[in-house]
Formats: sequence, C-alpha cells, structure tokens
Amino acid sequence: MINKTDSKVWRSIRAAIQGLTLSSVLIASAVYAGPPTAEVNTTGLAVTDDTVTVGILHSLTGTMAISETGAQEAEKLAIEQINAQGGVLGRQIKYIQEDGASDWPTFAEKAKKLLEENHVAAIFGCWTSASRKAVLPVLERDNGLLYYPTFYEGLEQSKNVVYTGQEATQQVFAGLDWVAKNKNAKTFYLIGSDYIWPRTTMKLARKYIETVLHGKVVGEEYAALGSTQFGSTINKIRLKKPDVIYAAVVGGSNVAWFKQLKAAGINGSKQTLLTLSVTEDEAQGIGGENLKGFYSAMKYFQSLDTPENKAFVAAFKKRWGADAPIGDVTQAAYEGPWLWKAAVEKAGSFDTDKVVKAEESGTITFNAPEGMVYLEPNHHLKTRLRIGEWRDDGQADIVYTSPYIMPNPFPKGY
Amino acid sequence: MSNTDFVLAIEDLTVSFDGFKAVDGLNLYVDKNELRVVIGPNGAGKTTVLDMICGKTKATSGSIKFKGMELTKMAEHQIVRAGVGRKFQTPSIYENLSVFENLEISFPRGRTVFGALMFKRTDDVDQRIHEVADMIYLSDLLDKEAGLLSHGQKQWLEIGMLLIQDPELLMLDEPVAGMSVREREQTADLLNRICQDRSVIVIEHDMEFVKRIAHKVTVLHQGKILSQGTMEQVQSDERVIEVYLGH
Amino acid sequence: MLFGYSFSDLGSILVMQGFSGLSLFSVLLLMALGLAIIFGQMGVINMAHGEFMTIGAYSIYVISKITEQYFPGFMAYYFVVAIIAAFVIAFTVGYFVEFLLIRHLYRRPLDTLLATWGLSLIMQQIFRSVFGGREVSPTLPDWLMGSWAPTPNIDIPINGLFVMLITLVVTAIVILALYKSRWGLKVRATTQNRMMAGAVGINTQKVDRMTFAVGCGVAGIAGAAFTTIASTGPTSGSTYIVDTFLVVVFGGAASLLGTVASAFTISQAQSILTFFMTNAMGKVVTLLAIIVILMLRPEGLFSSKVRK
Amino acid sequence: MNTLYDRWLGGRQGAIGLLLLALLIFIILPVFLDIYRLNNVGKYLTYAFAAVSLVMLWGHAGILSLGQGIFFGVGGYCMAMYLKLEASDPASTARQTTPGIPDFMDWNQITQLPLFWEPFHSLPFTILAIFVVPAVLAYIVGAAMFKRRVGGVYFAIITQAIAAILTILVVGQQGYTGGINGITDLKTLHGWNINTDSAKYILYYINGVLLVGVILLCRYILSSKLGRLLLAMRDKEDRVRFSGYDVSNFKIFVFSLSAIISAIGGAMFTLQVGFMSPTFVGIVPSIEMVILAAVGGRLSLIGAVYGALLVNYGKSAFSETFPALWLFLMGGLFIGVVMFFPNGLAGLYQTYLKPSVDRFLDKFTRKSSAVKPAVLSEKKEVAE
Repeated sequence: MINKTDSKVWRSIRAAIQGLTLSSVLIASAVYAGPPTAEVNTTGLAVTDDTVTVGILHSLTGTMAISETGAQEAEKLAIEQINAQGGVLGRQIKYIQEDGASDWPTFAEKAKKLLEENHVAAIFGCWTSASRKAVLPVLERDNGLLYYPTFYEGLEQSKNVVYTGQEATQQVFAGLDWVAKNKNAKTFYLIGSDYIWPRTTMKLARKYIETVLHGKVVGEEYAALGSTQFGSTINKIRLKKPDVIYAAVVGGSNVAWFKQLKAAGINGSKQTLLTLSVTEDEAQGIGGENLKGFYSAMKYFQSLDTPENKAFVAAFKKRWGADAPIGDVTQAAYEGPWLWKAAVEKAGSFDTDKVVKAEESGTITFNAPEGMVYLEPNHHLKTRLRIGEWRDDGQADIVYTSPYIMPNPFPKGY
Repeated sequence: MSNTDFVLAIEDLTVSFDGFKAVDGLNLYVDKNELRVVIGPNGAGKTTVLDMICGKTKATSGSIKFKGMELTKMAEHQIVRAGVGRKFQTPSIYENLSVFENLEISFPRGRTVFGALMFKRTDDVDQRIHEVADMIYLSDLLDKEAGLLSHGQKQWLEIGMLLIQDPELLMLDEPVAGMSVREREQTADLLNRICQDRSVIVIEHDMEFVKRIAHKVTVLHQGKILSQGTMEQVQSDERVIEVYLGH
Repeated sequence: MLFGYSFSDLGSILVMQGFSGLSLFSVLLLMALGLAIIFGQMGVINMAHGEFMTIGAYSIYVISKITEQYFPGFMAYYFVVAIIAAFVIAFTVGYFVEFLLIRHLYRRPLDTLLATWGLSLIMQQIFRSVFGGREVSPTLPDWLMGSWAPTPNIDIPINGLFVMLITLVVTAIVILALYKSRWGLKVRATTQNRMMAGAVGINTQKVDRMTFAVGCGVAGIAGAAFTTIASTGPTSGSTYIVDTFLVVVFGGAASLLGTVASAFTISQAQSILTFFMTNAMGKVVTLLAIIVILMLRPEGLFSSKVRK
Repeated sequence: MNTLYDRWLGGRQGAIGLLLLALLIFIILPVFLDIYRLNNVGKYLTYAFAAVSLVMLWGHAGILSLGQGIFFGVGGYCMAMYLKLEASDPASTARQTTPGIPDFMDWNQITQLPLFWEPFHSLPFTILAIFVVPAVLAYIVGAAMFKRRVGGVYFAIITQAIAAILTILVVGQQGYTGGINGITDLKTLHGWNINTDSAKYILYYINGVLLVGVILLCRYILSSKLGRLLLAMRDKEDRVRFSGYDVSNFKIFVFSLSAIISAIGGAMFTLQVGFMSPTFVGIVPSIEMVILAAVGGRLSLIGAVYGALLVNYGKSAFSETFPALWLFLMGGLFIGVVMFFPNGLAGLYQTYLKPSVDRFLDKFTRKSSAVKPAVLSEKKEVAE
C-alpha cells in the first residue's frame, strides 16, 4: 500500500498524457465549425470560434479531497468524451480546474474567480452542502451555472444550479418502502452525522415511517462530525432491538461506526441496516468485511449490469486506473457535462439565461450509465432508486430497482 | 489585649506545607519607627514570615495585625496600599524599563486600569522621582535601562520603588546581598535615614551590617522565635550561639 | 421505568456504558500518560502528541499489511509484536524530535506549544502523502473481533477488553519506571531542580531526551490500541489532543495517579452523559464541567499544595 | 509634550510605519488589484484585527490565548444574524413551512424565531452586541481565571478548550446556528446590497479605516503607563502586585480589549465574505491567528498586519500551486518563527532595515527623534 501514492501519481501522469494526445487528435478532427461566436455568446463568456471554457471546482486537498476525487475525474472523462464527439456547438470544451481545499470560503473565492476572471460558461463541482451554500450567492450574483453531483437534502432550487444527484425524498421513501415490505420492518433506529443532510433526511424518514408505513421510530440520534465513539449508540440499539438501523453517518465516523458495529457482533446476518451514505468509494475505506450483508440506497451502483454502464466503467477504469472505485456521486458527476451539452445545444447558445430556459423546458434527457435520466423543470433529475446489498469485496449486488421517482425538493407536509 | 500601639502585631502565626510547619505559633511585635532585624539559619522561616505579612503566602492559622488591620484577610495589593512595602531576596525590577520608568510605575497613583490609562507625568511625580533617586544614589542614572545596573544598584532601585510609595512598614529581604563594602555602608546609611519616619523589618545574614543598623534583633529557628533583644543580648545567648553563630 | 428504559435495561446500560466508557478511558489514558510525562515532568506542551499516536496507528496498519502479504500464518499473533513496534517507532521519532526541536525551547512552554503545533501540521502532511488521505484500518486477527455476552442484554466487545489489558500493563510499567527505577529517579530529580541534578552528575540532556521519547512511545501504543476501535487517517490523532490536555491538566500535571483518576472520571462522565443526552451535548457538558472545576482548583484535582 | 504625535502615532518611527501601511491599504492595493483580489485582501485584513489583538494580549501582556477565534466568531455571528434576518423576510422565504425565519431554522423544524435572535432585527443592537458580547464573555472567562492566578500554559489550554466547546455547540445546535454550514446567503445590510462591487470597495475601505483606528488606539494604550505596566507584569508579575496593583484587573482589561478587537474583525469578515461558519472560530483558526502575530513580530502592531497579509496571501497562493507543500510551509513557519525569528518581520526590520532608514530620515528631519520611553522600551524589546 506504500506505493498507493505512486500509483496515484502514475494515474495522473498517464491521464495527462492520454488527455493531451486525445484532445489534440480531436481538435484536428473537429467535424464541423459551429455557428458564429457572436450568436452563441452574447454575454462575454469564454467562448471562441472553436473552444468553450468551463470550470471544475472540487477539493483536491484537505479532508474532502478523497470523496471529491472520483467526481472530478468523472467530469473530465465526460468532457473528453464530448470533445471526442465534436464538442458542444462545434466547440471543444477546455476546462480550468480550481481547488476548493475542503474550505467553504475558498470554494466561494474560486467560484468567483472562475466566473469573474475566466468567464467560464459553466462550473462542474462542489460536494458538500456547505460548499454549495457558499458558492450559491456568487452564482446568483454573477449569473453562473453550477452542475452539482451529490445526493443532498433538497430544500433548495436555484435557477443557476442543476442538481444531478438525488434530493432527499428520492433517496428516502422508496428505500423505506422496500425494507418495510421485504424485511417487514416495523421499528426503525435512525442515526446520522450531525449536519443538515442527515437531519433533513431523518426528518423525512421519521414522518414517512410514522404516517405512511405506520411503523415506529425507536431512536433517533446524531453523532458529531468526525466522532469515533459509537459505544453508546450501539448499546442503545442493542436495547431497543430495532428491525432496521437507518444510517446516514459520513466521513471518518463512517468507518468507526461500521467497525464498532462488527466488533459488537451486529452484522448483516443478524441485523438489517440500510444506509444512505455508503457508496463504493466509502466501501473501500470501511472494508467489505465490515459491510457484508448491509444495504445501501443509491441511484447507482458500479455493479449495475447494462451496456451503458459497462461502457462507462470500462472507459473510467481505462482513463483513471483499474483500482478506482465508482460511486453514486461519481456517476452523477459524469452526467453533469452531458446534461449541460444537451441544454446548450437545445438553447443553441451558451448564454446562461438561454441555457437555463432550455434546462427548464423539461425536455433535456441523457442516457446515463444509471439508465435514462430526465432533467425536470425544478432543476433536479427524475431517476430511479436502487438498493444494493454489500459483498465483502466492496461491491454491491443490486437487489431492488424502483420505478422512476419525480424529484420533489420541497416536499409538502414534511 | 490591645496591640494597636504596635505598627505590626503577629500573634501565634502558623503555616504548614503538607504537615511541615515552616512557621510555628510565631508572636512578633514591631514598634513605630523601629528597625527590626530578623536573623536565623537557612530554613528558619524568615522569608516565609515576610511572605505571609505581605500576603504572598496564606497563613494556616494566627493573625497579622497592621495598625489594627487584619492582613491575613487582605489581598496583596490591598496590603501594599495599606502601607506595607516588601523587597524580594533577589532584586525584582523591570529590567527593560528605564530607572525612571521603574520608579514611575511604583508611584502610588493611577493604580486602577483607567487611572493607569489616564496617568499624566506631572511635575510632582517628576519631582518625587528625582527626590527618591537622590536617596538611593541613582539620580544620574535615571535614563539608564534598569537591566544594565550593577547588582547593588538594582537592590537600591527596588528599595527606591518601595520608598516612593512611602510605606509605614518596609520589609527588606537581604538588601545588601552581593554588595561591595562601600555599597553596604551607603545602604546602612540609607536604612538608618529611612527608618526615621517608618518601621522597617530587615532579613540579613551579614552580622557586621546587622550591628550597624539593628535597633532590635529577632532570631528565628525552625519557625519559632529562639531569642529576641538587642544585638548584644542576642549574641550572648548560648542557644543562639549554638544553632546559629556557632558555625 | 426511567427515560423509557426498564430497570433491568438500565442495569445493563450501566454495565455496557461503563464499559464503553472504559474503552474511551483506555485511549485517553494511554494518550494522557505520555503527555503527563512530557508536560508534567518537562513542562513541554507537545501539540504534536496526537500525531505520535497516529504514527503508532499507521505502524500497526503497515505491519498488518506486511504480515498479510508475507506471513499469513502469523496473522493471529502479529498484533502483539506490532504494539511493541509501534512503541519503538514512535519512541525513535520522538527521540529525534527532542534532539532537533524541543531541546532548544526548554523553559519557553508557550513557544514549544507553537513549534510542536507546526510539527503536527508537517507530520499530518507526511502521513497524507505517504498513506493517502483515505481512512485506513489494519486487518485485525479474528480473536480480536466479536464480543462476549454474559447475559442476553449485556455484550462486551473483545477488542475493548484487549485494549484495556494493554492500558493496565502500560500504565503499571510507566508508573513503576517513574517511581521505582533509577531512570525515574533521575527524571524526577531533573524536574525538581535541573541545576542541582546537573550538579550531582545527572546528564539532564540525556534524561530529557529519554523522557520525551518515552512519552511519545506511549502515545504510539495509544495509537495501536486506537486502531482496534476506529480507523486511521492523517488527522486521527489531532482530534484527541484537546481532551488529552484537559485530562492531564485536570489530573494535576505533576502526578501520574492524578492523570489516571482524571482520565477515568472524564471518560466515564462523558460516556454516561452521551447515553442520556445527544452526543454533542454530552461532550460539551463534560468539557464545561472540567473547565469550571479547573477554575476553582487551578492546580488540578489531585495535585498537592507545594511551597513555592 | 506633543501627545498626538508621540502617543497616538508613536514617534517618528511609528508615524512612518503607519503612513506606509495606510499608503499600502488605501492606495497601492486598490489601484493595482481588481475587486475580486482586493476583496480577498479585505478578508485577510479582518484576520489582522485578531493578530493585532494578540500583539496586545500575548506580545505585551504575555497572555497567550488560543481562543481568539471565539471572539472573531462572536463578532462574525452577531453580524451574520442581523444580515440573515434581513435576508429572510416573509416574501423571499415564502416557500418555507414557516416563512419569515432563516431557512436553516425551517429545515430543523423550528417554527418560530428563538428569543435570542429577536433583538438582532435592529442594526444598532447588533453593532452594540459586536462590542459588548465578546467583552462580557472575555470578562467572565478572564475574571474566573486571572482572579485565581490561572495563567500561562493553563490559560492557553483552557481557552483552547473553550474554543472547542463553542465549535461543538455551534455545529450541534444547528437549528439556532446553521450548524456546520454556518449562516449563509447573506444579501443586504440595512437594505444596502453588500454583494455589489461598489459595496465591496466601500466595505474594504471601512475595514481599513477601522483597522488603522484600532492600531492608533492600541498605540495610545501602550504609550500610557498602562502599556508599561503590561510589560512590567509580563516580566515581574509579583513586583507589580507588590507595588499595589490588582494585576488580575489589568489582565482582564487587556483580554476583554483583545476580544473586542477580534470581534470587530469577525464582523467585517462576515460583511466582506458574505457568510459565517464554525470553520472560522474553532481551534485551528485560533492558533493560526497566533502565528499571524508571531510572523509579524509579537510586539509590533504594524507587523501583525503585514503578518496577516503575508501568511494569508501565501496560504491561498501556495494552496493553489503546491497544495501539499503549503502545510509543510505553514508548519515550518511555526517552527522557524519560534526558533529563529522570535520577533518576526518587525525583528528583521529592526536589525537590517531600520539603521539605514534612520540615516536616511535624519538627512531630512532636523530634530533627532526624541522617542518617549514607552516607545523606547518597545524598541529595545523588539531589538533584543
């Protein structure tokens, strides 16, 4: 594992080389020249006759760097593939990457730079809600475009943001239905990290459990971010003996949480646990042996068996190395550039207002690795939810796929 | 009994650290304008007594009355303001301030936060500082950085910093330590002059010096008074000779 | 019924909470021991102490991987060896840190605080670039996993028991070493009067270096213990540093027994509280209580009055 | 004696230093930087407040607080609360379950504004709070500790613990504080949009003026007997006590003062950055504030400002180009400053630049610089 970093370095070097050769070939073979710049860019964005510049804004350093790596890799892959197909409106996409450094004001700062100095046509980025919240005012002020990949709490809808991850209702309800039916669960224990996403999610879950499933919430609690002491929680769980543990613990706590569960003899064979915060990315850190038999509710799993996904996984591994896990957010991030391309081409212009209009037309779709996704007028995607059962090799078997779920960022009555 | 005619009346004062009694049932009375010298072998509790008088160490039991005020109940700065000045064994001055500033800081005005903020260097302050500087033989070194003074001069400066507050009781812990013979004589004169209108307690080892200044001598041993009286009386006391002058 | 628990439940709660308190106690104590030696005996504020713990944790991780690779048969026992290795590695690093940095800063405690903070930043970055930022955890021998259930309601994790065992042993050794051994005598002599100690022919420099290194070594063991209950990342150690300092200060910097007592009090208080209130509040209340007590009793709970 | 010149400006040296600083802040930077970068500088300058406060507290009074972030945060949050309330009028929050309260409260099932938020509807109250709340907090902590002679290392550790507690509280009580996200999406100050370029220029200048003002105030305090007492206390606490001063009161005063100064910085931070979050009030930022002061020179008010500018600029510049290197650099900075340049930039200036500067100045000014002892002693300190 010592040479883990070398491999990382190698990956990026290889990536860089490939990137270069790839794009140069493409620029040569750009099929047709698109419409004149004057028409497609009336607001002084960084668009030339044969290129358009976008921004990628993720944490490359700090605590969030790990989680955000996959996302920015996927966005680059998508951009390269789009260029390979001739780009957007006949223009090759160039990207400027900035480091949010896991620090919210830095995100705001960099977003401002991308928009005010580089005049990028769109930004693909952010991961945590906090970083998105920090960037939001900048976007609205400079009328920029953000494609945000993470599944999140909802309760937000900005004309300047497209949310390619699921909002809470999409992730929560269908999953609860499934455990209620298949595990005939009546009692639930809710545990999350202490910040807005888990709290909102659990708020929805509790309401849904009590009113729709007529089940009972026997415990609800929140662990301080980064806390590694779950002894008390586990003891409470043991006394309450819930049918289902419903978890949304994030970051380093996540590892400690599952490890201590295993140590306390609570494992997949004895206890049903449904988590909202474990993708293939986290699974690698937690270790399959600690996850085996537990369930995740996500819209995408790497093991998904469709031609689109097989192609995507292959391309991703080729581009970023075989050991790179592909999680839900990574896939959602991959959708960003494609959806933007579709919107721009529908609008026939890069101007933010026109692109937004296209996005809200309700006709933008993309045949993503996860399957067809539909961009709804409320800036969120209509997608399906999947339940994956974890194997000890850090991959999940998909045991359930829901019908399409309309995004509903402002659920009434919750 | 009334002890108001004494400036300082210490009655069965005791302090113990983890059972070890550094001062044990001590009784000590100091008259107005008296210069009392306290001697005794190391560990006799001399310094501890001063510490307790000025409030640095809290007594375990007993009372210290200064002009009828119970000092054991008061905080250090209150004791000082009541008129008790104390010089430490090793000269304790503000090394990187000038002699003038050292004296100025000790000048008894503007002792509250805002007093200090609003403090003005008026003529009376200036005058008083020069006056004291003359007494302690430092008048031509006023602008010198205190850190650069000789050891003896530092001792004087610290005495001066007490004098400027014009205390009624002045306590000096080994004032002539590390002084040249010449400086010792000067210091002796200084002490004799300053005890005209105040009481002074001196801790000293140098017997010659003690002879020159002492009105009355108190010998401490193991936290108790071993003997008390004039220098002659004390020196002729066998117990004293035994424990102290003996070696 | 109380807090919605039956009394038999409450019984087992107390046992199990007490226990999870004990495992927190173990980590805190192992951390605090090292710090108490360094701070209490040398007056050095070692803000990088957490990183020495992390060193220990990573050592375990590396060794477990190596064992897995080359001596799979040895898997069941490697942990014991690894603990010793963790100590040795942390000890060595500490030794050099003292030589290069700390010894230039004696009697400037506030400056050691800043310098060691800088050191901790550097160490964290080293961890990050060597092991990557992702949380890692060693493969634990099977006998460490699972739990022991005396009654259906009570369930005691084995790794917790194991950690506690380590803690007891280490604590005993350290205390013996400090109060019974020649080295301990020198250390205490040096603390009480550096000059005299030097005068009677104790090589105070050497003593200091040993003391610091031992402190770090113990932190390394803490790291080893830590890997059994949580995963290791570049900043794992730093999350414990504040609590650890409070433990030491609370216990009265000078006395090791005080440290033990305070580590126990704090961890138990915290674990019991976190059961009945939210995680965060439990911690807040504990910390606040400590601070208030410290204000009433600055010299710490268990230190005796000394003549100044 | 010429009070204005000698006490407020701090003699010739002080006056020049201040002049150069003012030149830099008010003319050079605005001329050469676009608004985006200038806004960042403005952000750095808010940290300078904290650094200056530590020069007073740590450099001069010898009290190391690892909790300045607390007060920075208090100031910032007070301001943020006012701005947030203004931003969450019923119209713009119509979509919420409970319109008219801040969005994060709505998300946390809070249905009416908590009592302690109410007064922050009023700007005067808010401004008052920015000064009073930190002062009171500092007074309580200070009184509790200094009266009992808790000092040095213990004070540092306890202040750090308090910083930790506050962070946990702010993060944990997100219904009332916005949690880890902080208080975001701030728009107007008393109806005036703070996100426009013109507003950013104005805020930048206000910030600069306040900073210079604070420095002048500190200069005045340091040049008074109070300033000398602080130094005296730092070096010979007992002597001061046995000269009839209640040392603890002086410590409490300077601690409270430093708290207020940091809080002003925090408030300006919120205004210029547009939001406030726990990440600026915790343990790490608090220690970084100390390093700003250390780099500038723990005894030099002006130095603190340069320290803040330099370190923060370095931080954003480096973290862009060599992210990994940055932490090494930061760490090295801590160690280097402590081990090799205990007097930071100011020290370097004193030893290398000042002599030639003096020679240069003497050519022009007839009167030899008769600096008052107060300034003098500071010089000596720094030159040591």
